[in-house]
Amino acid sequence: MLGVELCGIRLDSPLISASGILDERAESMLRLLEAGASAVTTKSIGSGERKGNDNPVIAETECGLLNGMGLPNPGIDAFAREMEIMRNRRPDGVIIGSIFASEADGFAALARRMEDYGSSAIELNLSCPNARGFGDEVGSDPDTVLEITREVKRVTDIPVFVKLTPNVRSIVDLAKACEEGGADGIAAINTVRGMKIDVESFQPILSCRIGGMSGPAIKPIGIRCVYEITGEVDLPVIGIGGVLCGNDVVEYIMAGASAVGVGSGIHYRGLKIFEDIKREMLEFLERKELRLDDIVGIAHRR
Amino acid sequence: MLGVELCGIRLDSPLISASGILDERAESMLRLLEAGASAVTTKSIGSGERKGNDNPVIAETECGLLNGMGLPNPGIDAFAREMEIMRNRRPDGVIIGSIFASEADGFAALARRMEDYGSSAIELNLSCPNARGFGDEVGSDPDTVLEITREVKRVTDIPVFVKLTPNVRSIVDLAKACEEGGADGIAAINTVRGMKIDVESFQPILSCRIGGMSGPAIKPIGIRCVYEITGEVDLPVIGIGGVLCGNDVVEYIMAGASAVGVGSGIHYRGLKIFEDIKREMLEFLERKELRLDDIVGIAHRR
Amino acid sequence: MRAGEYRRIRVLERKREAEDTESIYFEDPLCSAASPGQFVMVWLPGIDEFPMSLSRIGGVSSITALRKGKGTEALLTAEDISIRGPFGNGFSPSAGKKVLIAGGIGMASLLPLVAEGDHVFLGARSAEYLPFVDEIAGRCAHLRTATDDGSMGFKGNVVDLFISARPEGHVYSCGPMGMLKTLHEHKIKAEASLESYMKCAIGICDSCTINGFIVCREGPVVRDLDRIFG
Amino acid sequence: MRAGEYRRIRVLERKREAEDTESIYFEDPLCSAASPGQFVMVWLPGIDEFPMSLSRIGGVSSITALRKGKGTEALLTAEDISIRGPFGNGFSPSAGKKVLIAGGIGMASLLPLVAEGDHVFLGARSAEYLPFVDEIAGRCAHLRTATDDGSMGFKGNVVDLFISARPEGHVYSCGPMGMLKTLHEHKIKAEASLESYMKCAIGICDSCTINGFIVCREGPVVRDLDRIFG
Ligand SMILES: Cc1cc2nc3c(=O)[nH]c(=O)nc-3n(C[C@H](O)[C@H](O)[C@H](O)COP(=O)(O)OP(=O)(O)OC[C@H]3O[C@@H](n4cnc5c(N)ncnc54)[C@H](O)[C@@H]3O)c2cc1C
Ligand SMILES: Cc1cc2nc3c(=O)[nH]c(=O)nc-3n(C[C@H](O)[C@H](O)[C@H](O)COP(=O)(O)OP(=O)(O)OC[C@H]3O[C@@H](n4cnc5c(N)ncnc54)[C@H](O)[C@@H]3O)c2cc1C
Ligand SMILES: Cc1cc2nc3c(=O)[nH]c(=O)nc-3n(C[C@H](O)[C@H](O)[C@H](O)COP(=O)(O)O)c2cc1C
Ligand SMILES: Cc1cc2nc3c(=O)[nH]c(=O)nc-3n(C[C@H](O)[C@H](O)[C@H](O)COP(=O)(O)O)c2cc1C
Ligand code: FES
Ligand code: FES
Repeated sequence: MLGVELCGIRLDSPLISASGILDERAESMLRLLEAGASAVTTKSIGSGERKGNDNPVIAETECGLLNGMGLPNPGIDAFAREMEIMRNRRPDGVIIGSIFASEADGFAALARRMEDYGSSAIELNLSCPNARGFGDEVGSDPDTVLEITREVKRVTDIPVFVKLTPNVRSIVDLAKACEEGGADGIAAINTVRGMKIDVESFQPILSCRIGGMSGPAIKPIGIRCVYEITGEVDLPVIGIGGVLCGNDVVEYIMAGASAVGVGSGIHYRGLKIFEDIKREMLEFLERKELRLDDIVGIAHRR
Repeated sequence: MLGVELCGIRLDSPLISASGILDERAESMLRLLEAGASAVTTKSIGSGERKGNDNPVIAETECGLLNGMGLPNPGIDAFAREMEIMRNRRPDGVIIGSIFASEADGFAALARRMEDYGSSAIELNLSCPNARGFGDEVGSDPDTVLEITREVKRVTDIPVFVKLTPNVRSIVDLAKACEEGGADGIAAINTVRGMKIDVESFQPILSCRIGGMSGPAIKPIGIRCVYEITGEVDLPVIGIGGVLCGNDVVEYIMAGASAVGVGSGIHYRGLKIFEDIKREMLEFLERKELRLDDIVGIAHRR
Repeated sequence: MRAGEYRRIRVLERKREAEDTESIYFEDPLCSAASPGQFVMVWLPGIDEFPMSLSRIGGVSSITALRKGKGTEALLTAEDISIRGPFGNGFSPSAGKKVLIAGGIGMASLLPLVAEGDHVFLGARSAEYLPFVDEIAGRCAHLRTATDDGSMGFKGNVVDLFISARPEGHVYSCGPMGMLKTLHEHKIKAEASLESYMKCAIGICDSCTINGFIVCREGPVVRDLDRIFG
Repeated sequence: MRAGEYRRIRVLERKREAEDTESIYFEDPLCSAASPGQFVMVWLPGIDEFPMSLSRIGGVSSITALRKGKGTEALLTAEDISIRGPFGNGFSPSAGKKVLIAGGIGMASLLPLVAEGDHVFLGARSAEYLPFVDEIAGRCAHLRTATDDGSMGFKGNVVDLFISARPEGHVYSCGPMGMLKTLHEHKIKAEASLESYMKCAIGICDSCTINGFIVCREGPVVRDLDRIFG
């Protein structure tokens, strides 16, 4: 009932776990699959080990989370272990390998490793807002996005998604660059640059001061981005940002998304969020007597 | 206790009512002053009357409001009546005349009219996200911002604030253009581009589809922008976005704001929000044994 | 469920109330708990959104629309509608007898108030435009009608009819601004539900305010017409 | 007040518990309602943020820190600290007698459990590093200590001491991973509070997970050591 196809990959629901949430270690990723995620996106992996930013790296805001993790990760070499465990324990599991680098060659090298490790697809993190020299510092310029996408596509055979930042004037320009570069799909959005100051101690909470906002607060921004992109670019989009319940998924799909990513929602509702959302979606579709296919991009029609 | 000075204007508190909220008619603006706003920013006024977008023009989201008003306003000629009533009934009232146009000459002409009408200051709306050919379509390019600011400064003697959009890669670049253009201050932020689809009817709620998000959801974005701007540019900033309580004001001031704008908060807490916030601020300052002056920009220090 | 969220409402039943005037019945928990005089914003996607008073409040509630333009036209054939609300402040409750003065479709917002012993003055241009006549007559004995053409009841306007009778009681009124102004000119103390162009309906856009009175939020019922015309 | 929000806490009192070990007393409504075994994240702006178990839970609560590095060092002189929490799942309540096995500062998380009739096994490198000795002794008769150098009680490690006695009761434990592993190897059924590097403390960043067990959210107490070492 909830199955979708994404660039030739069969998913038993549109619910993918978003990059950065419980996905640095195989055992955690296995739990995401067990909990009902149809695919797991790995933590963004770079060429070497990174500790990430100092604590605090998270701040709860009124309606979301701010994070300033700073891309902590074991590095692509060490990550081989995690991918091997995944392959052995869940040969059928769909893994989207997320990677970050500062230029095209770096991305290409990481993509090949991820492909070797058995990833089902690659996600290029061109959008993390809290790590110097990476993420949206690289991914805000359409020409750079095009170049990186093209280079990665040249060296890999599996589908390539490009994860875009909303912290730009026009996310559509970035999406067009992805299309031109030959991307198979787009993931939108990464977090929105924000800050929280603790009035009691007069200090920005995050050690890196400015971080990325996720959760309910950014859903209207994510919906807007997906709607804009799917109106202009003919690529499947993974809609991300503030997915907490079945209606949120439905809203993204109506905006034009082919699947969605669930991140902060795991904080708000726990790992059971995947099964909860599936039940809520089925209830919605049943009540409205609709199939999922019927509603993809329906908000574009009038 | 809460008095501040903003470009030579004495305000009895940092609480200014933001543009677009109960400020198209004199009688409403008078109520804002009575309710305790230290200054009123007028609705953004253009050269001629505009009906604005069709209904619906507002959508409540999980943590904020989306609006797609489309700059409805009576036009600068008709607005003379409102300003005259204001001048007669509250000669002491501080009015910031907000204006919008599509290019520098238009802004300059409107600014002069607003000055003639007795405005205490001018605010250039270079940031409304939901009106074709105006707002952030004009105000996203630093060169244009510089040109408009310079031209308005050339023809007016009262302080000029430039209201900036967060829907850009770098709000600091825009702020620098304001500084170079001779602006007296900056107002940040206007609403964040967003969308909401009603899953029951499959339609974007706003008739203009994409609108501007305000309220609690955007506070971390506003705080970040104020912090970024005040870190790089030496102009007073009116911090706007998601101010609902005393701590929100304190947070903006710690980020570097000299005053704040209150918009959607009036929906959430009613007109009493001004007196409520003042009480909350006094409680905070008393408990911490601080004066307002002590905390301006304190989050920049370490 | 919050008042600000749209609910998709299935039209359960329609009832013709007068020429070009129809009630639409529906179930909605928030409307079931509304006060007389409150209104909902009715959204017909792709067409328009506009305010409608709740004409009946209960397990099944209703709105009653008089055909004016595109929006009300579409409403009269819609199978599903979207609503948000109820919004605003309704009429204040009264222990004693009530006197209701309505101009045409203005009766919709007063209908939930009608009780035994009340006096109802109802005006319209002609007999076929008088809504709710049977229902009101069934609920209270004292219904008097006025029509511009005299086709039913008093020939002339409903305020004059009221003045000629002046029964005791707390006065509630709803109708065109002209009618309310006449009440005010005659120094009749009345609570009145106002009409005004509504956009946000949540008290921020300044579209509906009259003389500084925020109709969508502080009204639509004003306790004292001086606030508006004074 | 939500657990995720920082509160600025005034240090009401300090108490030396052992060498390099001090308790900090404070008032916080959320901590007053915490369960034994839960922890708070202590933020010292500009320095670091790290987890600390609640060592006393009541109108006045406390944390107890062993000096390790920059963070705990600063904690021992701070006048105000910021905390969020309490987080995680604590120890399960037990009606019967309890057996507590603690390695050094691990005793902090077990302290709120200590009641009459319980057995407490407490180990450290030497006598001066044994925390809470008087307090525990005052609350229950059966305190046995182990030190690496034999300066107080049994010479050797606390697990061996426990094995030599093996009193009846539900076993609770907290200490270094090595100690917990030894318990597991001896097939001792114990609830244990785990140490792990914490960043988010809200179960999303994967920093603290051990063998898929999300220590900050599902722990820090694990009901069965097989989940970790199995
Ligand atoms: C508090 C309140 C309660 C109302 N209750 C009822 C009711 O119970 N039954 C009923 O038939 N009518 C009611 N009205 C009036 C009703 O909203 C309009 O008749 C309706 O909007 C007409 O829409 P239309 O598209 O058919 O006509 P249009 O051709 O769009 O407009 C015709 C006229 O209707 C009015 N109108 C249109 N849109 C709005 C709007 N958004 N807000 C206010 N007025 C508008 C204007 O005066 C306009 O000139 C109420 C109005 C208010 C303010
Ligand atoms: C659930 C839990 C409860 C704890 N309760 C207590 C307690 O009650 N009393 C006590 O003294 N200690 C407790 N600790 C350990 C305590 O967090 C560390 O000793 C402290 O963080 C040391 O910080 P530092 O800056 O002084 O030392 P550093 O020099 O920064 O670090 C020394 C060692 O402390 C540990 N550590 C540092 N930061 C963290 C972190 N964010 N998360 C986990 N471990 C960290 C690491 O093992 C590190 O090698 C607890 C740990 C956990 C996971
Ligand atoms: C703690 C945390 C860590 C994240 N790490 C990454 C990351 O490594 N790579 C990435 O592409 N996105 C990362 N993100 C962004 C999420 O994948 C997602 O785009 C964003 O959180 C919005 O979705 P949400 O509202 O469902 O959380 C992270 C988000 C959070 C909250
Ligand atoms: C209904 C509405 C209308 C607005 N109209 C204007 C406007 O005309 N000009 C302008 O500069 N900003 C306008 N704004 C933006 C506000 O002034 C403010 O920048 C924004 O709402 C963020 O502040 P808040 O979170 O306090 O509402 C409007 C906002 C709302 C909600
Ligand atoms: S309709 Fe917007 S203030 Fe009343
Ligand atoms: S500390 Fe982040 S998951 Fe536990």
